[in-house]
Amino acid sequence: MVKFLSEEWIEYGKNYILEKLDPEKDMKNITTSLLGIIEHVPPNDITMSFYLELKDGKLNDFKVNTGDSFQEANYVIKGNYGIYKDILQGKIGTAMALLKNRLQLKGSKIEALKIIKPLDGLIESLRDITDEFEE
Amino acid sequence: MNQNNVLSSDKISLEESVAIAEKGTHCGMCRIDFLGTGLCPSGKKYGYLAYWPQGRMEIIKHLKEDKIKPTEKLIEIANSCSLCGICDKQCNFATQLRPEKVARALKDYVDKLDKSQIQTVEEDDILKGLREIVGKNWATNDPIIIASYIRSIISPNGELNFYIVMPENTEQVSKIIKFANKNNLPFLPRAGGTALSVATPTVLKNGICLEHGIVIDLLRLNKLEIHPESSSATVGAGIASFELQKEAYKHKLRANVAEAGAHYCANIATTGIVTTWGNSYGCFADNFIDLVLVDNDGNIKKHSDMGISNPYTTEHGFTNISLSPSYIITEATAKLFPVFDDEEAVLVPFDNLKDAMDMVIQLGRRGVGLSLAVLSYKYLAEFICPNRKIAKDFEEICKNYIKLRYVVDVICDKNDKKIVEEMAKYSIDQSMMRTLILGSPKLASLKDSEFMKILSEEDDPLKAIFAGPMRKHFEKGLDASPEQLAKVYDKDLQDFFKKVYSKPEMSNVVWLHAFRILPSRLMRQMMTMGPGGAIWAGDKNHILKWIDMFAEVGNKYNLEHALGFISPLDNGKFIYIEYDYFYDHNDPDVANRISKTLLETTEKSLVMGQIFTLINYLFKGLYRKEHVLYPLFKGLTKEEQELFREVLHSVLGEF
Amino acid sequence: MVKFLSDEWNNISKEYILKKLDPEKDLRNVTTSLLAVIEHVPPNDSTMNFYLELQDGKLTNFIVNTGDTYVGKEAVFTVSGNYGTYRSILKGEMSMAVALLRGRLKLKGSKMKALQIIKPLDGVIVSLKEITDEFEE
Amino acid sequence: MSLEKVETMQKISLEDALEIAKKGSHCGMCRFDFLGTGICPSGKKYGFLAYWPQGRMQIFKMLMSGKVKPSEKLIEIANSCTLCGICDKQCNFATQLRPEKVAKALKDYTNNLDKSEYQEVIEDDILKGLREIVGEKWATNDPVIISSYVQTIIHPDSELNFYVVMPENAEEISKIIKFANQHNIPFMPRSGGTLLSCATPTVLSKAICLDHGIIIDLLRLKKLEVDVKSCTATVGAGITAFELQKEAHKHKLRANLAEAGAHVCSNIASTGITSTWQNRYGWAADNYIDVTIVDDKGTIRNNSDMDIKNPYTTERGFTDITLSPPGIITESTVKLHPIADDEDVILVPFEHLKDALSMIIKLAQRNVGVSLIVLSRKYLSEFLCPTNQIAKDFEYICKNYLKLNYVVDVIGNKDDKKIVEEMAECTIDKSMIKTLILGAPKLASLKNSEFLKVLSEEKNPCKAIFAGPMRKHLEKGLDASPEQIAKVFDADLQDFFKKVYSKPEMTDIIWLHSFRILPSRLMRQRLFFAQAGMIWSADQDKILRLVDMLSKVCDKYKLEHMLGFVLPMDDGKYVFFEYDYYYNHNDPDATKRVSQALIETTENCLLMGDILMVLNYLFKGLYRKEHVLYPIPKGISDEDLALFRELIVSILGDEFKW
Repeated sequence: MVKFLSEEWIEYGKNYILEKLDPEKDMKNITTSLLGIIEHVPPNDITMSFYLELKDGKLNDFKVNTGDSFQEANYVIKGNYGIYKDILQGKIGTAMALLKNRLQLKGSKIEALKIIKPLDGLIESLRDITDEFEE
Repeated sequence: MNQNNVLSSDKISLEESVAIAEKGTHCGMCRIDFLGTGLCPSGKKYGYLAYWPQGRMEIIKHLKEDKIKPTEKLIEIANSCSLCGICDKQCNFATQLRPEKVARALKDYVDKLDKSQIQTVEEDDILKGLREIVGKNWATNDPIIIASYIRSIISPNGELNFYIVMPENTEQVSKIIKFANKNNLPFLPRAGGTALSVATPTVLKNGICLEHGIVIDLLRLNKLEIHPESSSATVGAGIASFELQKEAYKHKLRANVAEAGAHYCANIATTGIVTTWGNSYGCFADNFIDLVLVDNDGNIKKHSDMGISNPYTTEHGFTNISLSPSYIITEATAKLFPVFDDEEAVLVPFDNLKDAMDMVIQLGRRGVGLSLAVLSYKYLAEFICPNRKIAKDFEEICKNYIKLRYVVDVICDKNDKKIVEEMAKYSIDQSMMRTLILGSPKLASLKDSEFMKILSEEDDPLKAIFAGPMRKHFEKGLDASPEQLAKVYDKDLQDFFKKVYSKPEMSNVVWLHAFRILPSRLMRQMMTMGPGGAIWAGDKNHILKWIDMFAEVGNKYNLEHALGFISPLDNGKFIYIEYDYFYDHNDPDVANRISKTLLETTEKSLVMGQIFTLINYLFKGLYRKEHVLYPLFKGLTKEEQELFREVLHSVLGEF
Repeated sequence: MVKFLSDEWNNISKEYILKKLDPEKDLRNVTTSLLAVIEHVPPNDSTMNFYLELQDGKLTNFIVNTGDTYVGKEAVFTVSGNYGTYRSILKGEMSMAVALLRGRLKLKGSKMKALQIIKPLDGVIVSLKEITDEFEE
Repeated sequence: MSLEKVETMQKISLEDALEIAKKGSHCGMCRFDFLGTGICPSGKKYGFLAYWPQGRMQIFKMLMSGKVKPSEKLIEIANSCTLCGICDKQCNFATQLRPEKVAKALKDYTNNLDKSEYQEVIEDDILKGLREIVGEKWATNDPVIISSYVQTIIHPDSELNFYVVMPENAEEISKIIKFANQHNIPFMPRSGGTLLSCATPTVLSKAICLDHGIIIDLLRLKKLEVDVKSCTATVGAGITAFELQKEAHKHKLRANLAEAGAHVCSNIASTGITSTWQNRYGWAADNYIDVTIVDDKGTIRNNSDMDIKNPYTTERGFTDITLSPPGIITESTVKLHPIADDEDVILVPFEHLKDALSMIIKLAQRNVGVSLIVLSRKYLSEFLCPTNQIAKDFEYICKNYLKLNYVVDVIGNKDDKKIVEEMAECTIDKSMIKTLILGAPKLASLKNSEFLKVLSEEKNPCKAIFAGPMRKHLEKGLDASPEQIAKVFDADLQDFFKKVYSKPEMTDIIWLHSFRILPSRLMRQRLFFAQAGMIWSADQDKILRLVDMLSKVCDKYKLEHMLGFVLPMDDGKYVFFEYDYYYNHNDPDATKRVSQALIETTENCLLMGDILMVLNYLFKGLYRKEHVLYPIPKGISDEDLALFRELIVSILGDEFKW
C-alpha cells in the first residue's frame, strides 16, 4: 500500500491496471486521455496533476506531474486534494463529484459521463492500492 | 385524537414531543412573519437553525435517539425560547403542529441534565479560521447546532463532522470558499432549506446533501431595497419570498416569487422562479436584471460583468444534471411589476383536464391574465382547508359530488376578467372563493349529506352551485365566517385565528397568489415530492400522455398522488407541470418507492421527448431560458437511455 | 524622422514629449500608464508593444519591447490592435478615440477613464506623429 | 415636373439620368421581391452591389463626377441589365424613380467609350489571397464595382483603395478576417446598407464608414430554415426582413423584424430589432435563441458557447459609444410567434400626443395588443401615400382639417380590440384604412374643398368622418379603388400598379405591419436622419418635454422635422421614440445642419437623463436588454458634458464646432 501520487503509487497503478483490468470487459476498449488537476495539495498547498491515457482500453500512459504546466487531454477534471481523497477513499463517486461541481470538467459532460463507468473501474483499482494521504 | 389531548395538556413527555417533532417537515414557515405575530425572538437573535422552532424540533429527535450528546449550547438553545407561543400560531396555520410544546420538553430535558453529561466542544484550526472571517458568534462546530441542520442539508445517517458559518456579506462568502478550498473541505450554501428537506428522504439525498465540511447558512445576508424609480429590488440571499413581496407591495409593485418561505436568491439558483405568474413575468433569467454571485473558487462575479465567461448558457441535453449550485447567489436585482387597481381573481371550474388545459394554453398564448394556472382539486383542497382532515373531505366532495376536478385560476385586470368570463360557461368569483375558504369546514362536514347527494344528481353540479339557483342555499348553508373557521383550531388558539381570518388578505385570492403562504400546507405532517418540468405546448395529447404516465407510475408504487398545477411559460409555447406524490417521510419503505417513482418518471419523460424534466431543471435558474429550453428536447434513444441509467446509478447507487 | 518602434524612435519620442509637451497645458498633469500591444508587425508578423507612463503630466517611462513578454509593470490601460491600426493612427488617418470606438483598438480597463485621458494621450500621439514617417508595409 | 417629361421619352440624356441617380437614397428595395415581380436578374446573378439597380445609379454618379474611371467590368455591368423593367416597378412603389432609365443611359455611355478610356485593373497579392478563400468570382478590386459601394459603406470623398469580397459562409468569413489581420488591413461587413446610407451624409460618416480595406458583402449567406415545431427560424446574414417574414407566414408564424429591406442578422447586431411588435415580442436578446458570430480575430462562436466571454452584457454610461458591431453575425436562430386567427387592427386618432401616449403606456403595461405604437400624422401620410406631393397634402389635411396629429395603432386579437374600443372615443377600422390607402390621392385633392372646411368646423372632425354621419360621404367621395390610385403613377406603369393595389395584402394593414415595405417611402428622393432613443416612461410629462426640445432644436436649424413614432417596450416601462429630420442629401449645407441638430439634441437628452440615446445603444442589439437599459441613465453633469464634447471632437474631428 502506498501514498497517493507517489512514484510507487504510479507504478502500482500501472501494474494493477495492466494486470487486473480487462481492456474489453472493464475498459470497453475506449481510447481517451484524462488530465486530473489536483489543487491545494498539502502540506505546501501546491498543485499537482496526473495524466492518464487509454488506447483501445489498454493503459498507454500514466504519469504524475507537479506544478501548473499541464498536458493536453480529451478531458480535464479539476478539483482540490480533498475531493480526490474522498473519491479514492470511496466516499464519493466520480460521477457524483462531477454533478456536485466538486470536480470541474473541461470538455463535454455527455462524453465524459460515457466513460465514467470504465473510469470507475480504474478508480476502484487505485482505491485498493492507495491508503496514505497528506492530512 | 390522542394528539389533541397531548396538545391540551400543559406538561409534555419527551416521547410526546418527539411524536410532534417527527411530523415536522422543515417547511420553514416559522422563519417569516406571515401572520403579523412577529418572529421567534431567539431565532432572530441567534440566527442558527437550532434557535428556530423547526431546529429545536430536529434537535429533540436526535437527543432522544442519542445521536448527539448535550453541549453547553444546548442549554442556551433551550433557554433562549421565551415560550411566547408565536411558533404555535404560525405552525398551526400551516401544519397544525405545536412546536412550543417541543421547546418546553427541551427545557425540561435540559433541566434534568447534570453537568457531567455535558460535553465540551473544542475550537479547532478550521473553526478558528472561519471565525476570523465572520466573527466569533457566526461560526460553530457545536454538534447540537449542527444536528439542527439534519434533514435540510445534512443527511440523517451521517456523522456530524461539519462546521456551520453565517456570513454577513458577499466578501465573507468569498473568503469562506477560498478558505474551504485551501483546506480541502467541501461546502454547500443553505437558504430556506425546503428543497433540501424535500429531497432528503429520497434517493437524491446523497446527491443533494453535504457529506461533510462547511454549511454556509445565508440567513444573515438580508439586504432588501426597493427601487420604485426603476421598479426593481435589490435582494440579499437571506431574504424570503414573503419578505420581498411585502416590501414590494408597499410601493404597489409585485415580485415574481416562489412559496412564501423560499429564499429569493436560492430559488433563482435552484429551479429559477416557477410560479403561476410566469407567463406574464417570465422564467429563468427573465426574472432578474442582475446577479451577484460567488463561484466555486471564491471569485465574486456579476452577470453584468464583461470579463467573465458566458453566465447565461449551460450545456444542453439530458445528461446535463447538476446536483449543487455552480455559484452562490448572494444578491439579486429583481424586476418588479405594477399592481393594478382593478385586479381580480376568476376561477373557472372543470370536470376534466383536457378542457382546462386547452383554456389555459389559449389564454397564455393570448397574453391574458397576470397569474395563470390550472389547479387540481388536490391543490385547491390543500390550500384552502385549515387542516388535513377537512382537506380530505373537501377533496372528496370536489371529486365525487360536484365534479370540481380542475380550475383554471386567473388573476387579471377587469378587461381580462371579461375575456375569461366570456370563454367560460360560468366561474367562481372572489366572494365565492372567500365563502369556500371560510366555509370549508362546514362544507367538508356536508360530505355525506342529502344536499350533496341532490347536488351530485344535477347534470351540471358545478353550474348549479356556482352560477345556478343553489348558490344562495350553498352560501347560506356554509355560513362562512372567521368565527366558524376558527373553531377547527385548538381551543387556546381560536381567538387568534378568528382575528387572523378577519384580516381581508387571508381570504383575498389575489393576495394569497402573490404571497403564497398556502403551499406550505402541502407539507403539513407529511412530505411532497413534485416531479414534472416544462413541456412543449404544441401537442396537447403528448401533454396528457405525460400526465397519465405520472399517474400510472404513482399507482404502480401505490402512492397517494395527483396533478398539482399547470402554468404556461414563454408566451404559452411551453407549459410547466408539477405532479405530486404525497407520503409519510418517517416511513422508509414509502420513501424508497418515492425514489423509484422519481427515477422512473424522469426516465420515461426523457424517452417521451419535448420535455425538460425537473431533474434537468435543477440549478439552471440563472441562465437564459433560450439556452435552457431550446433546442427542443428529442426523445432518448435506446442507447442514451442506457447511458442515463448508468449515470443515475453511478450517482445514486443501485436500489 | 525615424522608423516606428525603432530604438531611435523610442529615444527621440522621449525627448520630444519631454521638450514639446507642457505637462500642465498639454498633458493636464495626468498620472497614468499605457501599454500598447501591436500585433502582426511586418515583415515577420511579430508582436511588439510599448509602455508609456505619465506622472503629473511628465513622461516618466517609455519602453519599446518585442515579443509577447510585456513590460513588468501592470499598465492602467492596455490597448491592443494590429500594426495597420497604429500606422493609420500615427499617420493621422484615424484618431485614437475612433479606433477605440470602432474596436480597431481593444481596450483593457474602463472605457470611461480611458476617454477622460484621450485628449492628453492624443497630445502624445500627435507628437509621435511628427517624428514618425517610416513604416513597414 | 421636368421629371415626367424625362420619363415619357425613350432616349435619355446623361444629365437627366444623373438627375434621377442623384435622387436615389439606397433604400435597397430593389434587392428583394416585394411586389411579386421577381428580382433584378443581373443583381441575382453577379451579386456585387454594382449589378443591382441602386449600384448602377451610384456608379453613374461616380462616372459623371469623374471620381471613377471606366474599367472592363463596367461593360459587363452595363450589359448585364436586360432592361426588364422590374426595378422601375419596385422603385416607383417606394420612391417614384426610374432606375431603368439610368441603366439605359449607362449602356449608351459605355457604348460611346473607346478602349483607350478604360483603365486596366491588375490582381494584387491581397486579391489573390481573397480569391483563394472565396473563389475567383467573389472577390474584386475593380474600381467601378467598388464605386457602387460609395455612400453605403464608403465615404464619398475617400479614394477607392478597397477590396470587395462576397463570402458564402462563416468559415470563409473567418478566413477573410484572419487574412486581413495578418496583412494589417481593416475590414467591415455590409448587409442592407441602409443604416450606412443614412449616416453617410452626416458627421457620423467618417466614424461609421470604412476608410480603406476589405468590404465583406454578406449577401450570399442565404440560409433560411423555419422550424415550425419549435417556432424558430435559422437565418443567414444575407436574408432580408421581408424574405424571413414571407417564409414565416407560410407557417402562420410571424418574426419580429425591421424594415423590409434590412438584413435580419445585421439588424440584430446594429440597433437590435425595433418594431411595432416589440412590446410583445421583445427587444435585443429577446428576439433570438442563438447567434453565430465571427469575432474580429476571426474566431467563430455561438452565444450558447459556455467558455466565451459574457456575450450578453456591455459597458454602460454616456461615453460607451460603439461604432462597429461586436463581430459579424453570420447566422441567427430567431424566435417566431404564432399568428392568432382573430387578429385585427384598430387605430385611435388623437389631436394631442399626451393623450395618445398615456393610452399606449396603459395598454402596454396591461399587455393589450401584439403590435402597439403611436404614429405621427407624418408617418401615416408618408406610409399611406404613393407620392411625396400627395403625402404633403394628406398631412396638411390631417393637421389643419381633421386635427388628426397622432394615431394609437394597435394590432391584437378580438379581445384586445374590444378593450381599445372601450377606451377610445372614436376609432379607424380596417376597412376605413383600406379606403384611406386607395383613396389617398382623391383625399389629398380635396385639400381646399368645401367638404373639408365644413368638416373642420365639427367639434370632433375625426369622429364625424370616421365614426359619424360623414363617413358614408367620405367613402363615397374618395371612391377608393386600385384604378384610382394607379392613376398617380407614370402612364406606362398604371396597369401594373392597378394589379398591385388589387392584391389584398397591399391594403391589408396587418400584412403591412408585418412586412414593412412602406417605411422605404420615408427615403423617397431624399434622406432623413432618425434621432432615436429609449426613455423611462414613468414620467410622461418628461416625454413631452423631450419631444418639445427636439422640435425646438430642429426649428433652430431650419430642418423639416416631425416625431415619427413612440412605442412601448419592456412591459411599458420604457418607450422607444424616433424623431426624424428630413433633408436633401445632395445639399451639403442641409447635411451640416442635420449634424448639428443631431449632436445638440443628443447632448440635451444626456442632460435630461432617463434616456438611452441611439448613440449609446448603437451596435448593442446583441445584448440582454436588462444590461443595456439598466441602471436607468442619470442626467449627466456639466463636466461630463465637457468630456462628451471632447469625445465627439475626437470622433468627428476638430472641424466640428459648437
